Amino acid sequence: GTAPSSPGALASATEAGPTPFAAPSATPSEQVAERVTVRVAALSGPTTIGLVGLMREADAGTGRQDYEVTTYGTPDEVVPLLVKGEVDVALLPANLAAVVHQQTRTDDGPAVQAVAVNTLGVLSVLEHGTAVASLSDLRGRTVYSTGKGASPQYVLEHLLRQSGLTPGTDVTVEYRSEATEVAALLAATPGAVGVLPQPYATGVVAGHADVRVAIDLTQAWTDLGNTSRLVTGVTVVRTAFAAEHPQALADFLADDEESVAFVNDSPAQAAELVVAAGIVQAAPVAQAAIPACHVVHLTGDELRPALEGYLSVLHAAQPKSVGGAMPGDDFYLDVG
Amino acid sequence: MLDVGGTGGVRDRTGRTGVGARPPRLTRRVRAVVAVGCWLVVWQVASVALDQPILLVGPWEVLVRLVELVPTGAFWATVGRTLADVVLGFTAAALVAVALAAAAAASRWVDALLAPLIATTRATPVVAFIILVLLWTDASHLATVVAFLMALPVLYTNVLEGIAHRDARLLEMTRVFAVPWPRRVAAVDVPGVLPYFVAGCRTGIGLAWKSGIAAEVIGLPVGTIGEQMYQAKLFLATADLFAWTVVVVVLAALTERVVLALLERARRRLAGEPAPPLVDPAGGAR
Amino acid sequence: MLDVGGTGGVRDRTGRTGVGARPPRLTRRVRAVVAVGCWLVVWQVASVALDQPILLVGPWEVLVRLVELVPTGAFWATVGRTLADVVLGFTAAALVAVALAAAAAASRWVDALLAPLIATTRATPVVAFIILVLLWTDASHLATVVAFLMALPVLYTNVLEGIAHRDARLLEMTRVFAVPWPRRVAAVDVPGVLPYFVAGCRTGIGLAWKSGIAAEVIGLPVGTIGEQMYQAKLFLATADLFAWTVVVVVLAALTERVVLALLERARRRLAGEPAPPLVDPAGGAR
Amino acid sequence: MSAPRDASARHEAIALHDVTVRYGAQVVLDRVSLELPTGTTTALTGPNGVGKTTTVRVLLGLVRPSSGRVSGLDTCTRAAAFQEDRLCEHLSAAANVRLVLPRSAGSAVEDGLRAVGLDEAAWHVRVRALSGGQRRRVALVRALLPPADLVVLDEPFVGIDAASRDAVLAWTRERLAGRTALVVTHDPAEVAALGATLVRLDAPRTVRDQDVA
Amino acid sequence: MSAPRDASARHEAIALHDVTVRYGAQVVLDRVSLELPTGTTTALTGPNGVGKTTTVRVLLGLVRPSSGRVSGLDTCTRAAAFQEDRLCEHLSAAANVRLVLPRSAGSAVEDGLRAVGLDEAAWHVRVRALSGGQRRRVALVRALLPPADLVVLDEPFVGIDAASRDAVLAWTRERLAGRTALVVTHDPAEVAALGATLVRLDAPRTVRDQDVA
Ligand SMILES: Nc1ncnc2c1ncn2[C@@H]1O[C@H](COP(=O)(O)OP(=O)(O)OP(=O)(O)O)[C@@H](O)[C@H]1O
Ligand SMILES: Nc1ncnc2c1ncn2[C@@H]1O[C@H](COP(=O)(O)OP(=O)(O)OP(=O)(O)O)[C@@H](O)[C@H]1O
Ligand SMILES: [Mg+2]
Ligand SMILES: [Mg+2]
Repeated sequence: GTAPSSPGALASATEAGPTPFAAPSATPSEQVAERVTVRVAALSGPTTIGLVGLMREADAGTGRQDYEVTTYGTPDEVVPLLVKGEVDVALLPANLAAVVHQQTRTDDGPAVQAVAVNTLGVLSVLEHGTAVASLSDLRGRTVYSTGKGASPQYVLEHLLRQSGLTPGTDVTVEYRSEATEVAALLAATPGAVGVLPQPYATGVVAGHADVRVAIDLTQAWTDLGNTSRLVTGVTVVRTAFAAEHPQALADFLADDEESVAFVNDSPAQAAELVVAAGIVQAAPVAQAAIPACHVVHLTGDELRPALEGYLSVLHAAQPKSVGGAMPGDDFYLDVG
Repeated sequence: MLDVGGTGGVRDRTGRTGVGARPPRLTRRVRAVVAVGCWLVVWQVASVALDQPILLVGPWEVLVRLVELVPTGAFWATVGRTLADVVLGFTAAALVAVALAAAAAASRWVDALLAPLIATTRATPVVAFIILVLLWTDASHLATVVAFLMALPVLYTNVLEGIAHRDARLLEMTRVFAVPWPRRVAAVDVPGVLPYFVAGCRTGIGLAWKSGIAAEVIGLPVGTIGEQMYQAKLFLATADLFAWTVVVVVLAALTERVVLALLERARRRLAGEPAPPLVDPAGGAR
Repeated sequence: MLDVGGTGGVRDRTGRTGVGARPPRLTRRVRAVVAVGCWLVVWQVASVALDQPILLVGPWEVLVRLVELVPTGAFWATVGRTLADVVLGFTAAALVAVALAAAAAASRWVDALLAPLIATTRATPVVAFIILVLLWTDASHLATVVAFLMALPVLYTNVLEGIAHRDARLLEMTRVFAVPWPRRVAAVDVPGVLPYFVAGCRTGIGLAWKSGIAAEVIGLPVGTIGEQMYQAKLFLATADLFAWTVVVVVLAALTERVVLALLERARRRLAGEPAPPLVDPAGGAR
Repeated sequence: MSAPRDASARHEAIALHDVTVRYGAQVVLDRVSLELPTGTTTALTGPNGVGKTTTVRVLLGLVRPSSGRVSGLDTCTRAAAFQEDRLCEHLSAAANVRLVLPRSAGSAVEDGLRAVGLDEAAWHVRVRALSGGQRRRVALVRALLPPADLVVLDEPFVGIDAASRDAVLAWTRERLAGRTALVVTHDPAEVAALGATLVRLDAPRTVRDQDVA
Repeated sequence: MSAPRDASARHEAIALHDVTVRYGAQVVLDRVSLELPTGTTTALTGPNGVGKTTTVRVLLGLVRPSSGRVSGLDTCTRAAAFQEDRLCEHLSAAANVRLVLPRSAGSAVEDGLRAVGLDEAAWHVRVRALSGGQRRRVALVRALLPPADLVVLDEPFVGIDAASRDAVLAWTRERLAGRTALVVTHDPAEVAALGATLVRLDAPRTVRDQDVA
């Protein structure tokens, strides 16, 4: 699944408009320091959207450091690379980051740590109709969802409970194995309510005028008074790499921050890069999905408060989903 | 001087030896145990060498997990649930495959009609049709349906090939004597097709398990092996994953043994064979 | 009066008929076209009846998509990439399976050592070992490796069963005459094993395609059919999904035809057979 | 054809009229005519490869002539001893014979096997374990027991030992009495012992367009 | 054993000494002794099922006796015509014979096939398409051409037509001249034609503990 962003894609993207980045004004001391190649593993999907600006920089060689960004189809590929030390930075689902951290830490300390939240929630409640405006409106209804036995279930049930609904009695959640099934139900059944992740949600809404996004669960999470955020993607770094190349890591995070800003500010331009990176096939869909994916860059002080509460929700639902126990202090790496 | 045969009698798959063969010094059973032992050692060495328990745990850890798992009632309930689904799917596939292959052999039209269907079933990735399957069944029967769909083309193809390679001379004989078809099936067709069917069953049972579990990993019906493996995978609980894999392999091997024993029994009954089989100096040709 | 045979000659899988048979009024080709037509009609009717284009699109929409896809260079590049991976995986599986089965037939120890390995490969769900495979190869070769691992046990099992069912009488004959083994293989082993191998290839090719694509859907190597199907699925582009499925089924059928034609050719060469095969009144027994 | 459909009516005589059989370019039977007089035994002889077995196959409905006519076979039931035994290897001698008999056969099978001198111990052994001559006897019993309208025996006494040959021949003659039968043989003594009419099949004017390479 | 290991030395005579062969409970050969005088042809006869083919199988190394001793077979090369032909059905007559000959055989194959009276057109046809007698001839040629120390023929002339039998017998005698051979036959005329020493195998005192049901 190696998919380095192609030079061709870069050319078309640069033609599309002037880059919002100023060429990095390197200080003399930085010029002397050798450039480090940061090997970054990303997953083909929403969590990589925020990285497309950085990927373009990497291809053009205009980043603060050299980045070798590769997108993979499955975490199965990323985990071995991470533990073998063949990638330095990886963008993983939040709970998997905690699991990998837990499983690889030894008495000498952690091997993998979280440095940033890169994507907030990607789940939305969709409705074929106009009756639902908040989670409490779901009382007495049937909600179709995917993600049984995984984060989507735990998140949805947590939010329903916070809204005063007991799943199973006040509201029926029917889990389907395939997002396509939920999409088809929504499209075909007036009054149907379903929970879908991006980019399915965008796809259904785009294709069916009667289906609309009723609730953005990321928003609902915050609105229900959770101090944490609903998190999907976390950026992790190998502790050894962070210790060896603190500057390179800091530079990567800085470039990532700019990249996230670029994606959120210029979704039209970013959409083309998203298509070029092979994450989404059509630019219009990509453009519509970008805001819904809540691409962010939360580091330092913001990291732990955003992430820990979310992980504790998962932990309460299924301890194993975060590696058996809540990750401790050494999970969060604050690189100032 | 007595060793006129040199290399001993031709031997057959069942380990029976011809009259001319030396009696095997080590029994099959001992060899099987030693072989499994060898692989366990290889596994242990590999896991120690890799030293990444997230990716590869050793047999000892797996055994520890198994010892924890096996005595629980939940374990047996889970095993029973998945076993029932897979066996049902395979059995249905075997029956349907034999019926369809017989129909295809009897009529060119049926053959022509089935050919594209089987070719499609054989090659279509599960991702492509899983949604259609879920239309007609719910996720809790997904394993049965998928196991059925995987085993069907294997068994169909083998049975059809077996039918094509029946003894043409004996078929002519039954035609001349106008032997009623049920007798012909018992005397000529079944013995000719059986080895192909056996090969198909060996493969088909493995595939039924493999794909049945894969379907459970997709559909996550409660209390199934697939659900356990999905969880283990999702949470990188590698020891659990391997423990359940061992369980699946053992169950598949047991299912295979039972099915083959039943087939052997059916064969014997058809042949009206005496309980201890005659020693067969021609060897091999069962 | 001439119709002494009644039901006509025994016919074999290749559609050749014995001397006693009526000449087939419709050729195989016509029947195949009609059969495919029938299924297209069924498909069309089902898609209209269901009227859920997200789940099931009709053949017409798929044809439209195919007509758009097929003339593009990207289509052929994608097809070429996946074809190469799958064919490589299958070919490797065929070679390794024959070699291992021959070794297992020659030595009980090899047999015993391979048995647990093959049983494991046969039944282990891909989910369980994918992470190990990805340890050694990257995802761009995942399709090849998975196709190999799926086809291997099928071919191994069939070849081994074929070896066990070689003509024991002819084997004795070669032993008496001390026929050198390469000649014996050509004269006795290959003809005996070939039908089993053919059945194994039919199944194995389908499985190699099916599982190769499934692996691509997991690993998403750029520019492959699996990636296209993943995308189609992700964006609910059902017409695309079906179009690619049709492509896979057609490719699998073509691969199968080529492989079987090559095998038939090899068989003829071994038999030193004349180009147009002799009409065979015994029918069937190739 | 004008063969009477009425089963109780006399069968039209079984006969080949100007039958030609080709395998590819090779003409095996070239306008062969042969009548099997109803109720009698005909013996067919001739050099190897002349087409005796092919004639048998035509009579058994296993080969359709390229040209010519076969009469009398429409409603006729058949039984045969094939040149190569064609026994079900995994079945016992008794089971092989029973396979072609109606369920009501009773002790006929045992009587038949005894009549050809097959040792009782061999009755219930898989025929694969029998000797060549024992197998031949089973094939013969199978051919002679069913109440078929036409019995065809292709070299039935081959491999049967000299000592018991006479007894087997006598039983065969007894079983064939009054029935229409064709026996292929190379041995004039057998023709005489069966009281058969001898017919000799001569080399056809084979046309070989080209030899298969 | 005291058989001389030196290959150039004269072979110890091929012989069975008190050989017993059992299939399960059934004793097929009961302390049979048989010597094949070196350089001569021995004919073996006896009723069906008495164990002639079993004796052949012992000599060919295909069956190991339950007790008794076989001598003279240590370094001996063998050739045989089996009772059931055992030809490779999909190969031509010529290819079947060539299978057992060294590459240097040259025109020997053609000469042999011609000698047994096999029509040239049949040489390159798959043996499956040959008639019974033609197949038997191919099996005979295959047994007689290789330069084997021991030649064993199990009812080799069965099914060969009366007209060519004498020629085939003569050629067989010529090929066996000076070699050690065993020919199983039911026909005293063949024994004479081959100039063979006749040995009769008699019914063994078979011990049947219990009949197989
Ligand atoms: N399947 C076939 N394809 C081509 N030629 C065949 C086939 N079967 C038989 N023949 C040829 O037909 C001829 C007659 O064969 P047939 O078996 O009828 O002879 P036959 O008279 O019975 O001889 P035999 O006395 O040796 O049994 C032979 O030359 C044989 O090669
Ligand atoms: N595989 C076997 N299993 C059990 N019994 C066998 C087996 N093969 C042969 N026999 C028995 O051994 C006896 C001798 O058989 P064999 O073939 O040696 O006889 P034979 O003298 O060659 O007879 P024929 O003249 O009929 O060829 C027979 O009673 C036969 O049933
Ligand atoms: Mg004949
Ligand atoms: Mg014999």
